[in-house]
Amino acid sequence: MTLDLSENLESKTRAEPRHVQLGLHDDQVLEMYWHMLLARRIDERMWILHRQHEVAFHVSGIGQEGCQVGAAYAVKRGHDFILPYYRDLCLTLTLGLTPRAMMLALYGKAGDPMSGGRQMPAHYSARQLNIVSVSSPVATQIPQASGIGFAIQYEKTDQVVVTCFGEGSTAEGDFHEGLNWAGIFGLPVIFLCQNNQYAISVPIEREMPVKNVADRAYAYGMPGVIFDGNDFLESYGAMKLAVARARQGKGPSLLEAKTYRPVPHSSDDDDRTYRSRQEVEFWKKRDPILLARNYCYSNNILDEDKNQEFEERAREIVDDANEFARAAPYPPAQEALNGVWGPLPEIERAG
Amino acid sequence: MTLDLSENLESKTRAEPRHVQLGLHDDQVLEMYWHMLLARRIDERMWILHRQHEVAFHVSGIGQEGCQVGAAYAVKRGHDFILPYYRDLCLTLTLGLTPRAMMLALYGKAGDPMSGGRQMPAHYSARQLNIVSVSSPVATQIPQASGIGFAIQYEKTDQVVVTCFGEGSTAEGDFHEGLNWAGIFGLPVIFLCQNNQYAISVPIEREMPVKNVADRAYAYGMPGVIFDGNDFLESYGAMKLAVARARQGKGPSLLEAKTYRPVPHSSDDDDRTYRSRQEVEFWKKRDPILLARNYCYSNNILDEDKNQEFEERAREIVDDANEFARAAPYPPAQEALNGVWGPLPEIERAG
Amino acid sequence: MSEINNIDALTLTLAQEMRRDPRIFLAGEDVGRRGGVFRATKGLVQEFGENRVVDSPLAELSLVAVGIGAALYGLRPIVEIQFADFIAPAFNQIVQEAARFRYRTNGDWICPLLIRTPYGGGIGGGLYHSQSIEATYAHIPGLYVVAPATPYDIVGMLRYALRVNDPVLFLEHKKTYRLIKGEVPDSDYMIPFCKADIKRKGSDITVIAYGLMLHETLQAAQQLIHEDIDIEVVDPRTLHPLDRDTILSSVKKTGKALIVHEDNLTLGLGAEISALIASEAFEYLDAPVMRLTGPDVPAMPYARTMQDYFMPNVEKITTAIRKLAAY
Amino acid sequence: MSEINNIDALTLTLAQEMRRDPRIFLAGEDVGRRGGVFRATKGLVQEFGENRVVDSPLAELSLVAVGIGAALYGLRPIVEIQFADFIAPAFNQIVQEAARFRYRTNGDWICPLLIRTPYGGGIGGGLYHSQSIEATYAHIPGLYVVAPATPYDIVGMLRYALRVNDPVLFLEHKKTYRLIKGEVPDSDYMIPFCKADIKRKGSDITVIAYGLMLHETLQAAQQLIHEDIDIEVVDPRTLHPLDRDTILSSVKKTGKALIVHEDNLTLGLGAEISALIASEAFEYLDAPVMRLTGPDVPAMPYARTMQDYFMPNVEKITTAIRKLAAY
Ligand SMILES: Cc1ncc(C[n+]2csc(CCOP(=O)(O)OP(=O)(O)O)c2C)c(N)n1
Ligand SMILES: Cc1ncc(C[n+]2csc(CCOP(=O)(O)OP(=O)(O)O)c2C)c(N)n1
Ligand SMILES: [Mg+2]
Ligand SMILES: [Mg+2]
Repeated sequence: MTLDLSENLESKTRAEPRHVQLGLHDDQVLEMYWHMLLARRIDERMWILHRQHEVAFHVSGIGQEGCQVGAAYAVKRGHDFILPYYRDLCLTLTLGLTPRAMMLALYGKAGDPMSGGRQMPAHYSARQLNIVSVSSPVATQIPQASGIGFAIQYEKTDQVVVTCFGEGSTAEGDFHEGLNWAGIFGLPVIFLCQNNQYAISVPIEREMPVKNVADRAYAYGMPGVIFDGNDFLESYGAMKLAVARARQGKGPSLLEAKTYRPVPHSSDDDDRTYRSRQEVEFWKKRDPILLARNYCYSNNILDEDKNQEFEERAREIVDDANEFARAAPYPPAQEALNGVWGPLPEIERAG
Repeated sequence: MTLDLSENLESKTRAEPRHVQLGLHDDQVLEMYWHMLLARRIDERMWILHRQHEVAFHVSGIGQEGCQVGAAYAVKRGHDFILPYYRDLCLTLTLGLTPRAMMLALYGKAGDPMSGGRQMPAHYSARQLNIVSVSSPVATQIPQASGIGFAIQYEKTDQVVVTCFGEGSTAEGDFHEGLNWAGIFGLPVIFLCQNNQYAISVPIEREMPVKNVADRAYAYGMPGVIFDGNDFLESYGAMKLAVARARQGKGPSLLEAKTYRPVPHSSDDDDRTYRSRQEVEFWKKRDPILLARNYCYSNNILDEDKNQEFEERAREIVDDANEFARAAPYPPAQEALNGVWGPLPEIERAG
Repeated sequence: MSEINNIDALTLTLAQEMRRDPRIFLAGEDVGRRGGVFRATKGLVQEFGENRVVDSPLAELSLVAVGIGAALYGLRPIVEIQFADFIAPAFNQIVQEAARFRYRTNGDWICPLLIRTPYGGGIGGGLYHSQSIEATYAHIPGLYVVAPATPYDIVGMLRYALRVNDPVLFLEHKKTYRLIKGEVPDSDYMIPFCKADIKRKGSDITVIAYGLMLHETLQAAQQLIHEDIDIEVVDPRTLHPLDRDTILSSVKKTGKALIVHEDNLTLGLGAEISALIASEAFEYLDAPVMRLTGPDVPAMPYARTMQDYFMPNVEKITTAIRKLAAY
Repeated sequence: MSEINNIDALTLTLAQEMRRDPRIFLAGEDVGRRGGVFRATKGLVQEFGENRVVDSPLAELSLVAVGIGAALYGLRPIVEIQFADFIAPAFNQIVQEAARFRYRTNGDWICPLLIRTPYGGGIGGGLYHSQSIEATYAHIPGLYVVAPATPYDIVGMLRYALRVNDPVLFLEHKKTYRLIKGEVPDSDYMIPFCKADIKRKGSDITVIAYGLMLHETLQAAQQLIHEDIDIEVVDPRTLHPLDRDTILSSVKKTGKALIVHEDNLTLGLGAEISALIASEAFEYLDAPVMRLTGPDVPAMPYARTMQDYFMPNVEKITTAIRKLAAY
């Protein structure tokens, strides 16, 4: 039923470190760790800013950096298309969205390149990076991803599309219809479900009658792949295979990253109403950044000094981004009226 | 993946005729045949009336009577709920809709008990029979069926729900969401797909990337059952098991009747634009009524005289219904304004 | 008599009604243990159990469709759409199905489904957590759209809605949830649909407003006393079908009308009210009917500056009224 | 110059445009071998192949979403919704997505998606094959809604639509497909959006009508010549955003206005036009703005008697005009 591509990784010699088996150099691994760390520090600062009443809202990607950095490294930046969702801070950061941009969006300030202060924070977008604008209604991006896949097939380029969504969102009709199109037409789309086990307060048993989202791949004639989304290398490996498959014209895949959201759904949520602290603590021990750091330590890719250096660099970047955004003005009020329509084409009168 | 419940039927001794194995008496089988025949003759007359410009539109159930009569005999009439679709002439006739009612609806005449002449023909409905009103947008009835299943579970009765739809309609989000609810809550719903291999002109390969609709049952945690929808007994057997399952609180099933539509999609269609005559002829040899008649002949349930008698009775009924409907007046024009809202509750002023 | 806020009015009445009628159940995303993201269903799962307070999967189309099915069966479902913005996936089921069962069966099948949803802006919700959706649904015959704005009206209209035998879209302005407080009598009173309420009597100008804008308008009226402008404030409460008589008599009396809403101008509810007045009270009008609404942009921006620019408020209302008074 | 009917105008222009721009493709239910259930895409799959004339699965939500995705990528998708009634499952994708990409990204992403669909009644389609959907979508900023009613306008506006960089809902009145014929020049002319057309000059009363009702109105105007009533007929053509100037100047000239549409009265397009006139041409009005529309019932019944009762037509239009003339 579900084809666990990560098995393929095991077939190589066990002697080599996992990242070498995956074709990754040490410095790439280090870079991946760096992006995860930076994403985490930005995200944590956003929580703090919310608690300090500096900003009105935050929705977080904490805990899901593993699969996100894996996905980011598996695609060609600016070439492939990404339709992210609101937790994809680490994914979009790794793909080139800047911390300053993210902070501007957090504050809703002028110059926010994602929406010009129109959308709530975490509605990632950057056309020059082929990152398609996130909207709040969940799952709408899924069939849109199939549309981009359709266009790629139409134009016969070697691009692929990755779209992300939570497991709760797979209950929407958009999920079914989007995967159905991709399956029928064999489109180059990777559907990456970040299964963090809750849709706000609703646990997976109430979201679907199957154990795994990937169990549904069969219904769409595509492979379903389950992997540990908190393990950045396993995530990278699974994504790499799916991307290759799509790029070779072999069609779509449904990927399921098993992960967890150790923080509340958003700054408006109180997760103590629906889950135990033990459960949360259990998962904090499986924190993707912790796992990545340990991997780097034990493979001599990182040492404590270097890590300290990273932490300091991250702090500087976050400070800079925050100060930059804080100092930025709000958009002029009348900007609200702009950009509803594009200019209409001019025509020379004829006929 | 798909659990073929019809296998169970084979476990009984082969010596007995199939209907006896299924627990059906001879006269029940005869009655089933009669309903199929009558449905067919009504349907054929409707095509003729359209060709004669007596009526403006017809959409047909021809070719699908096998699974429909099977379904009708598997449920408790007036007790269980049915959410049919526009091809369910035989199903709803067998459950108690009268030929006169159907002809009134065909003409759009006053007294049409399904809609008072408001809906197009074949939009079956009868509250006293628990037959829920068909609408034209496809697939909307599927999640509604789950709602009725939910109500049954809520009220703890032993009712079940059957809803019918074409295989093309399973591409709509409604299908996914409806089955998802039924699966999560274990609702007493039978989803009966009448797979006639086309959605108007679009063949199944363009509707879904899997061979069988039932292949999708696994994604909703329910059994998927494939059977020959042109074989009325096999259809009955499959339905009977699924109904029993639902009635015992064991949850929903997705049933797939493999069948064919040997006539155009509707009186507006020209099916020669999209399929060969050979294909149609092939299927006409597998006509469910032909198969049922032969079964009855070879099991001495019916002979040619009796069949002739049935044919005559059918002709009389169809003539009567047609003349009745033809003679009926159109609804008064201003009736168009009635029945938008129910009376508002009266209240005694207080507070 | 006790003073409560809008959200308490909801929660208390939901509980009371569920005690009264065992056919009533509640379904929606996070309505159970979480008690709803706005806490409107707080405590209900504890009192009524998971069977009657149902956490639904994240799927509005089927949430509404399941409500429809249950209503056809004879239950009294209440479904909560978490934000009005997210009702859009259920549009087909609401418009083509819920609102048409009675008509399409000539009264044989009925669909008493109640859909509750928080709508409206001013809370930093940006494009997708601030929308006003009333006009889209007020266009649909067979569907009641109500928007009670005070605890008193919420309690009375919610009780009534649960006795109406047609589908109802029950709109709750989310900014008023905790902002607006009011007296609610202990009796089991009800407020019928299709009855507007004159929230303030006045003689110079009729202002028609509902939801949060009703409260902004009442404040504006208070301020304008000092300028000797006496405003009559009509709260339609039921937005569809409108109480034409109350609106028209007020305008016939004052001769001037202003309609205020957050939704964008074009084909917002103000279009219908304005057309109604222009057609039925033409000879009484001393000035053109005026609309003060959100601008024609796709929805309300997030940044404070732009949000404030979008929203009508006391100041903009007083300015508009002054203009109308001077006409 | 040649005389063709509305459906030929569509088919010919689709083919012509697809030859011009390889980024244009067509997708929809039965648009391929079947050539569309109304035959609007007849012959296109033969000329352009299955890649560019795509039979879609039966799923409007994703049909539109796939169009959105392709438009974001830079193609020029045309999606056909088989009947306007069946656009409802795609409501969320159209309103919340297609119409908001430009605004929500401050112009970074654009969505030039063209959605074609047959709408309107009078053809025995009953509740679900006769609907007028323009008002629901004309409420949505960021979405063009056009309804050209003659071969000339269809050709010119379809060409233009395929050069506009925003989503367009292109409405085709299905009863006019074969009924309405007209001259179409051989040149590559275009008709811009947001320009109404005065289809008949007159001095006594302005009638605003589009689609099938335009033609009924033109006939009514012809009849009324004999009663010395001289009608000006304004065809908005673009229903959203409206060409306010043309409408207002006509009404300012005539002093009386009637709006005719099939869609139901409440919050139909007539509400906005009426509100616009009542607000901007108030001082020029010699009579209340009048609306002649379908009644407020969930949709058009099937039975001929009731369908005819529902539909405005020449007779009802002349009656309304006489009433307005006598005011
Ligand atoms: C259509 C729609 N309905 C409801 C919501 C409100 N909402 C926002 S996130 C969310 C839960 C999403 O769960 P999941 O898809 O698992 O993603 P996660 O947040 O867990 O990453 C809900 C119900 C929404 N944004 N869109
Ligand atoms: C939502 C919606 N879209 C399109 C249509 C037009 N339409 C009517 S029947 C049909 C094909 C249905 O195919 P299928 O579900 O396989 O049922 P069948 O007619 O083959 O029995 C289509 C496209 C519709 N009725 N509803
Ligand atoms: Mg989740
Ligand atoms: Mg079919």
